[in-house]
Formats: sequence, C-alpha cells, structure tokens
Amino acid sequence: MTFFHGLGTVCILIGVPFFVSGTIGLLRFPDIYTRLHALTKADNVGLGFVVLGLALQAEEWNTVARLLLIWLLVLIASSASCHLVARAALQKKIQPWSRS
Amino acid sequence: MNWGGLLLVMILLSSLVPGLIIFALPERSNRPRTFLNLGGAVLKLLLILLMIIGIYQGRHFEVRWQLLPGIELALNSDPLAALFSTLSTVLWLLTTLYAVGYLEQSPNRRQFFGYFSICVTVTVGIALAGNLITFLLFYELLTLTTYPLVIHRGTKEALAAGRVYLVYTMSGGAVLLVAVAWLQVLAGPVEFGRAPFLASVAAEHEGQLIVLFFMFIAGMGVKAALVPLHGWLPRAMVAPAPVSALLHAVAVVKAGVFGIIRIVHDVYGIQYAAGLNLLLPLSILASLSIVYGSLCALREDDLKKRLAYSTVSQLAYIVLGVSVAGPMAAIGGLVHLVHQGLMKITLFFCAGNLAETLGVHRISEMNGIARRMPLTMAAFSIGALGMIGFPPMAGFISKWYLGMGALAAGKMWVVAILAVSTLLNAAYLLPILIGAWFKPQDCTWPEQGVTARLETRWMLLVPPLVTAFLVVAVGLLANAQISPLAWVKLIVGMEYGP
Amino acid sequence: MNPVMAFFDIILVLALPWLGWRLLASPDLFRAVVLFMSLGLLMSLTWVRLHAPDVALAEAAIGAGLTGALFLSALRRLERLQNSERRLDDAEKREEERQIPPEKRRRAKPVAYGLALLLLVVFMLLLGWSLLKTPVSPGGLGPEVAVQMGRTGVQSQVTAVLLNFRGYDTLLEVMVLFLAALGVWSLTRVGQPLQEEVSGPVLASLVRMLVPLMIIVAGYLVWIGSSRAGGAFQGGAVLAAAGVLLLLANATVVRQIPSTLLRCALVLGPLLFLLSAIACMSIGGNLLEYPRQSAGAWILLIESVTAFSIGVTLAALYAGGRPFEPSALEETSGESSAGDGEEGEGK
Amino acid sequence: MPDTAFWAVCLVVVPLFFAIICFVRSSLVAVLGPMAAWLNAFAALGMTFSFVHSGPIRYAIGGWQAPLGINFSIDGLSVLLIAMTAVTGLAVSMYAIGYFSLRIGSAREISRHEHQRAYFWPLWLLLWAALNGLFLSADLFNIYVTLEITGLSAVVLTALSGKAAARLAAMRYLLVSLLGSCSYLFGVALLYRTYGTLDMTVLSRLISPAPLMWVSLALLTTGLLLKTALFPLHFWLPPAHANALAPVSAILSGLVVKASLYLMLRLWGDVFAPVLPLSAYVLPGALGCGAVLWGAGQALLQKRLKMLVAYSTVAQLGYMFIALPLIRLDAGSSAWEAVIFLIMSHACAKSAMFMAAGSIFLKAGHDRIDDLDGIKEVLPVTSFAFVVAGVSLMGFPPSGGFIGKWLLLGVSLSSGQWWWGIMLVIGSLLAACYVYRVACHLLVFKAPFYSRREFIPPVMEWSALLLAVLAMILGLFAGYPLGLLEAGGPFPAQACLEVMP
Amino acid sequence: MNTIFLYNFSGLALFAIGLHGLIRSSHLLRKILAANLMSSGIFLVMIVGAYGTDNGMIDPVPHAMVLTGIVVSVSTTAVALVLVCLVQETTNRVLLLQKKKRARGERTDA
Repeated sequence: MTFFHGLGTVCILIGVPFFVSGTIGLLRFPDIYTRLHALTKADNVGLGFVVLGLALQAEEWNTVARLLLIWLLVLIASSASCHLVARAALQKKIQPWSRS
Repeated sequence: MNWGGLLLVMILLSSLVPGLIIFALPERSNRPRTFLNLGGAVLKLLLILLMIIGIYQGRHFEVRWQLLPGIELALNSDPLAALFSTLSTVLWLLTTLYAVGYLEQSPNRRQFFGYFSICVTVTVGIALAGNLITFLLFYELLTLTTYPLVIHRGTKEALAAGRVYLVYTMSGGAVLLVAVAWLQVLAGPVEFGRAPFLASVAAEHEGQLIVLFFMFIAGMGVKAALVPLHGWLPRAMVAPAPVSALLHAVAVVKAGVFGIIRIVHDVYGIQYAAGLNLLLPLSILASLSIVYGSLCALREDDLKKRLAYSTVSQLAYIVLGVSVAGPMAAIGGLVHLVHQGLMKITLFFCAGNLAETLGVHRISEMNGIARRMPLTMAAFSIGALGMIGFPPMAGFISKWYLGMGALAAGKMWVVAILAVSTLLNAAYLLPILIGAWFKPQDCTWPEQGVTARLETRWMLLVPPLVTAFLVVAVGLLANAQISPLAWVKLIVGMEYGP
Repeated sequence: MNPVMAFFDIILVLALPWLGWRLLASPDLFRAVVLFMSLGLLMSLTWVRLHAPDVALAEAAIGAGLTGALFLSALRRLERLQNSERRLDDAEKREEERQIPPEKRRRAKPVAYGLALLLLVVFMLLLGWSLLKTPVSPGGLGPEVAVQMGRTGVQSQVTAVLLNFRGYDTLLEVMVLFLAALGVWSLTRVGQPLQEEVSGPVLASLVRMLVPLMIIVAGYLVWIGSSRAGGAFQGGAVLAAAGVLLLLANATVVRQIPSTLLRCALVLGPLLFLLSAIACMSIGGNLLEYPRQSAGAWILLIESVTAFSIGVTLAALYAGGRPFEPSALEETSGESSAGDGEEGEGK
Repeated sequence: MPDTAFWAVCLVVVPLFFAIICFVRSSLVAVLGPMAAWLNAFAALGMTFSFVHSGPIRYAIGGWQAPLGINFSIDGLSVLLIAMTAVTGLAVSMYAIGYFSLRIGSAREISRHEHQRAYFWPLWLLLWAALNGLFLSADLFNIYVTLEITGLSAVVLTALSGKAAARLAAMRYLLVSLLGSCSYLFGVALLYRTYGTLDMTVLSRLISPAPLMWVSLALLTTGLLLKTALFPLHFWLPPAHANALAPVSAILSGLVVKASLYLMLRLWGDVFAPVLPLSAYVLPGALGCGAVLWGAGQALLQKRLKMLVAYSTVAQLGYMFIALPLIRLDAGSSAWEAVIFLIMSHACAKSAMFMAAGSIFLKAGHDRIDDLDGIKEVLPVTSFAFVVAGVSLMGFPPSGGFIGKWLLLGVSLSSGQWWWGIMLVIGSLLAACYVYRVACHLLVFKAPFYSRREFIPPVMEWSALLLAVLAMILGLFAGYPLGLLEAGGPFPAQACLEVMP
Repeated sequence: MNTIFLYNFSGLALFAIGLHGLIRSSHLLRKILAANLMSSGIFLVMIVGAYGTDNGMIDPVPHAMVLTGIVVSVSTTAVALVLVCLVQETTNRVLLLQKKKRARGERTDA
C-alpha cells in the first residue's frame, strides 16, 4: 500500500513541472499558436501524471474510474478548445510568429 | 348624533352639497346652477334662523367628531358664532344674487360658483368652530377655496394678486399652525365658549403665552389685514366685484377679525389678557392701522382700491373695540363686525355696478354720475355716510359705543383716534359723493349695452338697495329686540358677566 | 496548522485581491472578463479550502462559468454595435474612452477623490478591526441544524437549510431567476443571433459527445445533493452549460424551440415549487412544511424540476433576446424596440 | 373563517402565481392582471379584519421557529403598510388597464404598447408580491431577497418605456440598487456572524453594543438610504421616476421607496433602538432636513411636470426621516403614528399625482408646466385630482399629511427640540410653493386648449381622483388605522416579543 | 492571526476593490464586474464566518445564503448586461456620464 502511495507521490511530483513549464510557456511564448501548443501539450502530460498518481493513491475503484473520466474529459475539452481557438485566430488572419 | 348637532352639520352641507353638484354640472346649464345657488343660500338662511330661535330658547347645539385622542373636530353654537354665521349667510344670499347678475356672460362660471359655495361653507365653518383645531382647519381651507376666486379672471395681474394672497395667507397659516400646536402642548385641547380658558391652566409659563399671543395675532392679522400684514388686500381688487364683496365683507377679513375676537375672548379671556397686558399693544396696532389705512385711502384714485384701504381701517375698529378692555367698547367692536359688513358690501356692490355698467373705475371719472345711476349712487351714499358715522346710520352706533367704551375705560387717546379717523373717513368718502351728486359730468362713459328700463340689471340693483336699507335699519332699530346690537349686548354680557 | 497549508492559504489570499485589482485596472475589457473568470475559479478553490463544496460547485459553474459567458457575449454584442456605428468620430472617441484605464480618468477632482479613498480605507480598516475584535463567531445555527437534521428528510445539511429550513428563501430565489429571464426578454428584441458561426466538425462532434454526458452529470448532481455536495443549482448550472454549448455550436435544435414550449419550461420549476408549497398547506402544515416521512421525496421532486428550469433559464439568459415567436405582435414589437434605439440616438 | 396567517400567505403566493401565469399566456394579461390585483386587495382586506380580531401573530414557514426558520411577524405596522400597498396598487392597476388599453399613434407604437403591457403585468405582480413579502417577513436575509426582487423588477419596469432617458435612468438605478443591496447584505452577514441569528425579533433581544454591531448598522443604513434615495444619495431617483411609464412612475414613487424606508424604520425605531444613543438619530434627521430643502428647491426649478413630482418625492422622503429623531424622543407612540400617516398619505397622493401627470402627458403630448394653461378644460377631473393630491401633500387639513405634521409638531414642541417641528412647517410651505407652480396653471381658465389626443379613458382620470381624495380625507378617519396600530402593541418589538414562543 | 484572519482580510480587500471600481470606473461593463467583485468579497467573509466557528463544526446556513446570493447576483448581472447593450444602442456610448439634456430626458412615456 505504502509503495503505491510513494509511487503516486512520485508521479505527482513528475507531473507538476509539466504544468509549470506549460504555464511559463503560456506567459512567455511570442504568439497565440505557440502558446496553445505549450499549454495543451504540457498540460495534458502533466495532468496525466497527476491523475495517475492520484489513482495509485486512491482507496477504492470508483474513485479511480472518476479520475480517469476526468482525465478523458479534460483531454477532449482542451484539444477541442485549442482547435477552436486556433481556428478563430486563423479566421482573424493572425499571422504565425516567425523569427525575423 | 343629537338633533342640534345634525342642524349644525346641515348648515354646513346646505352650501357644500350645491357646490359639489355645481362642479359636476356642465358649464352651460346656468338655470340649474342659479337655482342651486339661491336655493342653498335660502335653505342655509332658514337653518340659521332655526338655530337662532333655538339659542333664544336657551338650547345649545354641539357636535363632535374625534379624529385622534387630542384632535377633535367640534361644531358649536355660542352667540358669537350665531352672530357671525348669520351675518355671512345673509350677505351670501345677496352676494350670490349679485354674482349671478354680474357674471351673466362671462365664461368659466361653473368653477366660480362651485368655489363660491364651498367658500361660504368654510366661512360658516369658521363661525361655528367649537375649538381651536376646527377653527384652524376651516381657516386653512378658506385660503384654498378663495384662491381660485381671486385668480378667476386668469389675467396676469390676477395671477400676481393670487400669488401675493397665497404668500401672505399661507405664511399666516403656518404661524397659526405652530401657535395652535404649541398651545395644545402647553394647555391641552382648547375649547371655545368656556372662557376664561387659560387663566386656570397656565400660571407657570406666562412668557410662552405672551409669545403665543403675538403669534396668534400675526396669524390672524394676515387675513384681518392689520397694518403691517395688509399688503394682499388692495391687490386682490383685481378679482370680480362679487369676490371683493366676499373678501371684504363676508368671508376672509371677517374670518381674521373673528379669529382675533376668539383668541382674546375665548382663549385668553379679557381679564387674563389684560392681566398679561397684551391688550395695549393690540389696541395700539389697531389704531395704527386705522390711521394708516385712511391715509392710504386718501391717496388712491381707483375706487375699489380706496374702498379696500378703508376696509383696512374699518376692520381695525373691531380689533380696537375688542382690545379696549371694557364692555361698552367690546359692544362697539362686535357690532361693527356686522355694521361694517353691511356698509362695505353696499359700497362694493355699487362700485361693481359702476364698473359693470359704465366701465367706471376711477373716482375722477365719477363726476355727475348720480344723474346716470341715481339708485346706485343713493345706496352708495348711504353706505358712505354710514362709514363716516353720520347718525342714524349703522356706523354711528358702533362708533358711539366705541367712544363710550373708551371713555369708560379712561383711554382718552382712543377717543382722539376715533375723531381723527372719522375726519379722515369724511375726507376720502365725501368728495366722491359731492362729485357724484353735484358736479357736472365731465367725461363720457362707454354704455355697456344695458337696455333695461332700470339703470342696470335688476340683479345688480336689488342687492345694494337691500343692504343700504339694512344699513339704515340696523341704525334706526338699534334698540329693537332682534337687532344686532341687542344680540351683541347679549354676547358681551356673557363675556363680562352681568 | 502545517506550513504547506499556510503557504497555500497565503498564496490564495493574496491572489484573490490582486486578480481583482488587475481586472478592474486592465484597459482591455476582454482581458478583464477573462481575469474575472479565473478569479471565479480561484474563488471556488477557496470555497473548497473552506469546506464549502456546494458553494464551490455553484461558483465554478455559475459564478465563473456562466457569468463569464454572459460578460463575453455582452462584450461581443457591444463590439458589434460599435462596428455598426455610423459616425466615425464618435466611434473613435468611444474607442479611446474604452482604452483609458479607469485610474487615468477624471483627474478633475483629485482632492475629493483622495478624501473618498481615504474614507473607504478608514472604513475598511475599521471593519477589519472590528472583525478581529469580535470573538470567533459562536457556531451560528450549526448546532440547531444538526439537532433538527433528522426531521428534514435529507442528509446534506446545506440542502436541508436550502430546501427545508429556509425553503422560502429558495422559492423567492427561483423567482429572482424567473424575474431575470422576464426582464431580459422584456428588454430585448426577438432572438438576435448572438455568436457568429463558430460551428465546425470538431465542435459539432464535441457537442454530440458532451451534451448527453452533461445531462447525466446534472441528474447525478441533483440526486447526490440530498446526501452530499450538489443540488438543484449545481445541476441546473451544468444543464445550462450544456445549453450554452448547444447555442455556441449553433445547433438548430435550440433555435427552433417554439416560444410557448420555452416559456413553459422556464416556469415549470417556479410553478411546481409554488404549488407544492401551497400543497403543504392544504395537507395541513404551514407553508412549505413537508410531511415528515415523505419530506425527502418532496425535496427531491422539487429539486429536480427546479434544476431543469434553472438550467433552461440560465441558458435563456445567455441566449439574450426572446426566442423567435410566430405571432405578429411579438415580432413587430421586437422591431419597434429595435427602432427605438435609432429614435433615442437621433435625438 | 381563515386566519391572519392564511391571508398573509395568500398575499405572497397569489401575485407570484398570477405573475407566472401572465408570463406563460401573455395574451390573457388584460384579464389576469386586474384579477390578481383584486384578489390581492381582497386578501389584504381579509388580513386586516382578522388582524383586528386576533391581533399580532408570528407564522413559522415550514414549521421551523424563529432562529432556525424564516418567520412572518405580522403586527400593526406591517398590516398598515400592506393595506396601503393594496389600495395604491389596486388604483394603479385600474389606471394601468386604461393606460394600456389606449391605441396610440403608428402601428409600430401600438405594437410596442402591446409588448409593454404583456410584460408590465407579470413584472408588477412580482414587485407586489415582493413588497408584501418584505412587509411580512421578520428575517433579515429573506428581506434581502425580497429587496432584490423589488429592485430588479423596478429597474426593468423603468427601462420598459424604451426611451433613451429611461434606459439611462434604469441603468443608474440598477447600479445604485446593486450597491445598496450589497451593502445591506454585508451588514446582514456581519450581524449573523455576531449574534448567530437573522430574525429581527430575536436580534432585538440579543442586541448589544459591539464594534461589529456598529459597523453592520452603518452598512445596513447606507444600503437602505441608497435605496430610499435620502438626500445626498437621491441623484438616481428623479430621472428614473420621471422617465418611466405613467403607472410605473406611480408604483415607484408611491410604493417602492417605501419598502426600504419601512426597513429603516424597523431597524432604527425598533431593532437597534435599545442600543442607539439619541445623538445617533440626529444624522438621519439632519439629512432629512437637507432633503426637504434640496428636493423642494430642485422641484421649484423644474420645467417638466413629472420631474417636479419626482423631486417632490425626494423632499417628502426627507420629511419622513425628520420624524426618526422624534420617534426616539417621543414617550408615547404618537411619532410612530405620525410617520405611518405621512407614509400612507404620501403613497396615495404621490401615486395620484403621477397618474394625473401621465394622463396630462397623454392628453397634451408634453408635460412642460408652463404650457399647461387651461388643460382643466379638457381634463377637469385629472387636473382637479392633481391639485387635491398636491394640497394633501402640503399637509393641509384634513389630509393624512396634516395629522402627521400635527402629531410631529406636538412631539417636537413638547420634547423641547422644536427645530424639527419648524423644519416640518418650512417643508410644507416649500411644498406649497412647488405645488402652487403647477396648480396656478391647472386652475387658470384658458380656452381652447390644444390637445394631442381626444380620448382619455375615464378609469384613468377617476382612479387618480379617487386616490387623491383618499389622501385628502385620510385625516378624518385617522382613528381606525391608529387603532390597528395600537392593536399591534405600542410598538412592534414588544408586541412580537409577547407573542414569541 | 490564522486562516480565518487571512481570508477575512482577502474578503474585505475584494469588497473594497469592488466598491472602488464601482464608483470610480466609467465603463459600465467594468462597473458591473466591480459589483460582482464586491459580492464575492461579501460571500468570502460569510463563508469564513461559517468555517471558523469555535465548536469546530461548519455552519451550513451561510453556505445556503451564499448559494442564494450567487444566483441573485447572476440574475442581476444578466439584466444589467442587457441594459448596458440598450444604453449603448440608444446613446452610442457605454458610459453613464451623458449630456444633462439626455439625463433629464426630453420626452417621457407616450
């Protein structure tokens, strides 16, 4: 039990930096597309780790199920919203940033 | 409610109900309106007579309606109330007749007669008020109901006059309100006809009572047109003649004077007021306004204005009579309440006739006018002579009693004032008569389409003749059983004790 | 308390006012609204921290989500109105008006402003001081609620207070929502399409996937409300979110709902709540006094229907204008009230 | 014979129910709305009667007693205010029937009129229900909810007129009432935190001077003063009241401001009274004086009839606040009675004035005061109604206003703080001035008057006149309402305490 | 000096900021945001009061009150936003500072 618990903690600790980096990217990247990129990619991975960790720590199964459901939903939502934002940006004729 | 109370209420309703119906009637229906007016007036007169008979038989009518503990409306018929209500009712009958004739073609008669009736209701209400709050209620309502009459013509100066009138009377009413409330706080609800009222109540706060007295006088003095507060009266002359008659003889100024009498007699009580020596200032104020009014009248060329100023001085007689503490003087003052009403209304009727028939407004245009309108000028002359105080007219009686009372009270200066004012009266009235009767006509009058055999419409002619006759009658029959004088003696007897 | 928690608290406590200040200070309204939504999320985190899960759910769904959506759509509409502006100079003036951050405006009376600010600060300090002075509050009504829980027919204390002890408040509150819908419909013209079409394969499929799930979740929330966090408002909010999603996807389903049906759906909750309140009286209790043994059932019934209506109402609020109604009356009136605008502007 | 509680519940439930129905079947509003109004008035009547029989009661909603549940506490004050709301509301509803039955102008305007009617009734019924609930409830937070309903529906009603000015006014009104209710809510929260109860009666027993108590009192008072539009905070009121539809203006000015005023009276005169020093009451009194002067001054400057009437509302509200210190000074209950009288007669008179102003506007097509000469030829009843209402506003005998003024004057003189009384008299003189400004145009004769529209439904004219006359003769029947008040105990708190379980 | 104090402070700060913004900022949308901030601050204070009771148990009544408050404020916000759009539509501006003439309102109901 304690092993799972420790493992879970480790997973969570792995997951956090992804979030941090994603957030930093969101703040620091030059234009909308890159920001979206940073946000979604980093967050999904980070969230995956965190959910995994929590699931390992969970007592009974339905909690695990719920956690997985949450993860799934967040994945769907973030990808869809990312797509929509990008599309809207394209419709607004926002040029992707280029180094020059 | 007992029958006597019902009688009092009926007296009020007899002119209130016609007034309301008149408001409901359409503008065109003149005949029903006239009928309502005159019918109401006659009915009221009959009821008043009924009341007087009752009083002679020693009955006492009273009705009360409690709004709140401490606020109670009461109607009550003591002799003074009977005196004033009789006066105003009689004069109202005549004035209505006159007004119907006077306003025959003019527009907007519905409003005029509606307010006219309600106005008289309120006046009689003032007369019959049984306590201070009821008096205040009707006193305030009088302001409201007379205002539309003052501005009836709707012209600019009429509106201006109305504004001045409101400013004066409203502020007076406010002062009065405060005074009444204050007195109630000091002494509880004030009932009339239980004099002397305060002597028993308030030994400790005499100071406040003195202040209160002057607040009362100020509040009432506005309507009574005592000198510093008389400004509205001459301006209100723009109103049609019947309204002036109403203002000067029947309703407003009389209400003010009546209020002062109430305050002195019923609230403070002569002895108590004299004890606080409040009466001397009052009488000084009165004599001031006597002289000042007469002087102003001398300067005026406009007939109605001159009459207005003479009203100022004549009313002051009444106040003077009340304030010279003494039975005789009181008789003189009270009886002048009636006499002045008769005489002054005569004069105003005649002035109205001249204006309506010949378009004459100024005294300078009146030379030789008597040949054109002998009856009117005869009535005018009677009224004027009465004012001056020729025996055996009404005015003589009151002045006689005033003088006697002053002597009895040992106030020589009052006699002097009387003499002076008599001279002044003569000075501003006699020239009119002389001019009218003896001078040749020196200017032409626009004939305002009067085709009657008479010198003017009979409705305009009858009232002044009747009042003129009354002026002589009350003078000649002063000692009769039912003359005003006798009635006043009764009242004063009750006030001063036998 | 352990340092981690303390750290967390301090971060949260500082973040809330800071966000608030930023969002009011930000010159760009869009950013302000986004900051507001994130503030709402932080708030709901705070509620969780303070052991108020129901409030947290409601805040996340209504406070952050729906209110933010309302603001965004309003912003959208304003911009459209400004673009459909005729007089350019006005537009420019307004633009710069919009750009100036609030602090920069009205330098006119700095003294008065300073005084007012001082007053505000002093009052706030006073308030804080008195909050400190007063002892930690005496458990309020908590104990009594705990004592009476047995007779309420539900396990969750909040639901008990909301639907039983203070059910009358909730009734009136549902009426407030109804009133809001009434007000919005009375002031707007016939169904203006709000969003420009953001539809597309992805969104459509997303909707197809999510909406049924959301409805299930809403039902779950209402059901679980009687024993744990959740209840009518949370469920209703989720339903409303589904509705908003449909509106965004511009699904023809929602656009074609006939007006009368929509009206009925709006009032169903309030009406049933009201009627059951009266029914309690007719049974013999006071107003809203459910019979003891079946109280749970009553509450569940009321909650579920109310949740439905709340969802519809919130979605309608988001949709803005009245739905299209075939009757000529409504339509013309819509146009006329639209015309009003030009009138008022013409003057 | 159903008891007081039953009627009380009806007073809240019936209008809510009818509001919902009106919303669903908007084609039937013309029938349902008036029906609801009559039912409501009937319920108020029934409640008054059963109250006279059975005296003050408390009613536990959901069967939960005071600290835990929400209670109605029904005493003389609430009964009187509910009766006032019923009478005024009924008259306004009758007026609204006539008003919305008009077919004005172009087809577009007509259809807008239809639209306004379809939404006026449900909104007004909700407002009515909220007012009743507010007067009945004893629970501060519940009162907050009712206040919210009142404010929100009032705002929407204001904006319903659709004109630019009305919309701006409504916006300002909404922001103010938001601020006000936030402040009020904060106050309630702090009170709950301090005393652990929301029930006013319980609170008045627990209340004790604590720092938090003062702060929350300040918050509550600020919020309520904002909603009542007392002098420095009145800026939002005149435009809102002057630019709304005529029946709406009547409702706003006659009833809505009374809600927060009533709460103010409850809190200052009753709940917090035990701990408040006399000096605290000088503040509202002084603000009231300011309101009387400022409102009257502004009213004198106005060019438009409805603006004048709106500013007179500001002044009259000041009047009622002057009464607060007197309530505290007064040994007996006469100051209370005076305030009730002022409130009731102002409700009738002011609604009548706004209704008359609305008719005048419809008839003349404008409401510029100076161009109204001779309108009495075409609208005799309405102009008479306006004048009568104005006179009763001045506090002429025998209006209810006079009784109020008289009692307050007595209290202020006997308590030695005569300046309040003087202020009252000055206020009524000022009222006389601005009423005169209108009256001299409404009374003066000038024919012919150009009227824009031929027909004004008689129900509009007569409902206004009825209210005006009621306000005028209210004083003659002063005994009955005050008897009711006495039945509610010398003053509310004690009465409720006696019947508290 | 503990959690309760911290959150109280935060609530008060939110309230103050909201008040300041409501009075100070000119754009109507910002005013409405500010009002929402104010109410959030109040809710925070209420919930903290419910949390920090001495007998350690959570007082559910403020929670219910806050729930009600949230719903009330969302309703008010919705109406307010519609009104903002109307104001914009009629007067071409999203501010309350407008010409006196318009505030007085040339024409009222008809």
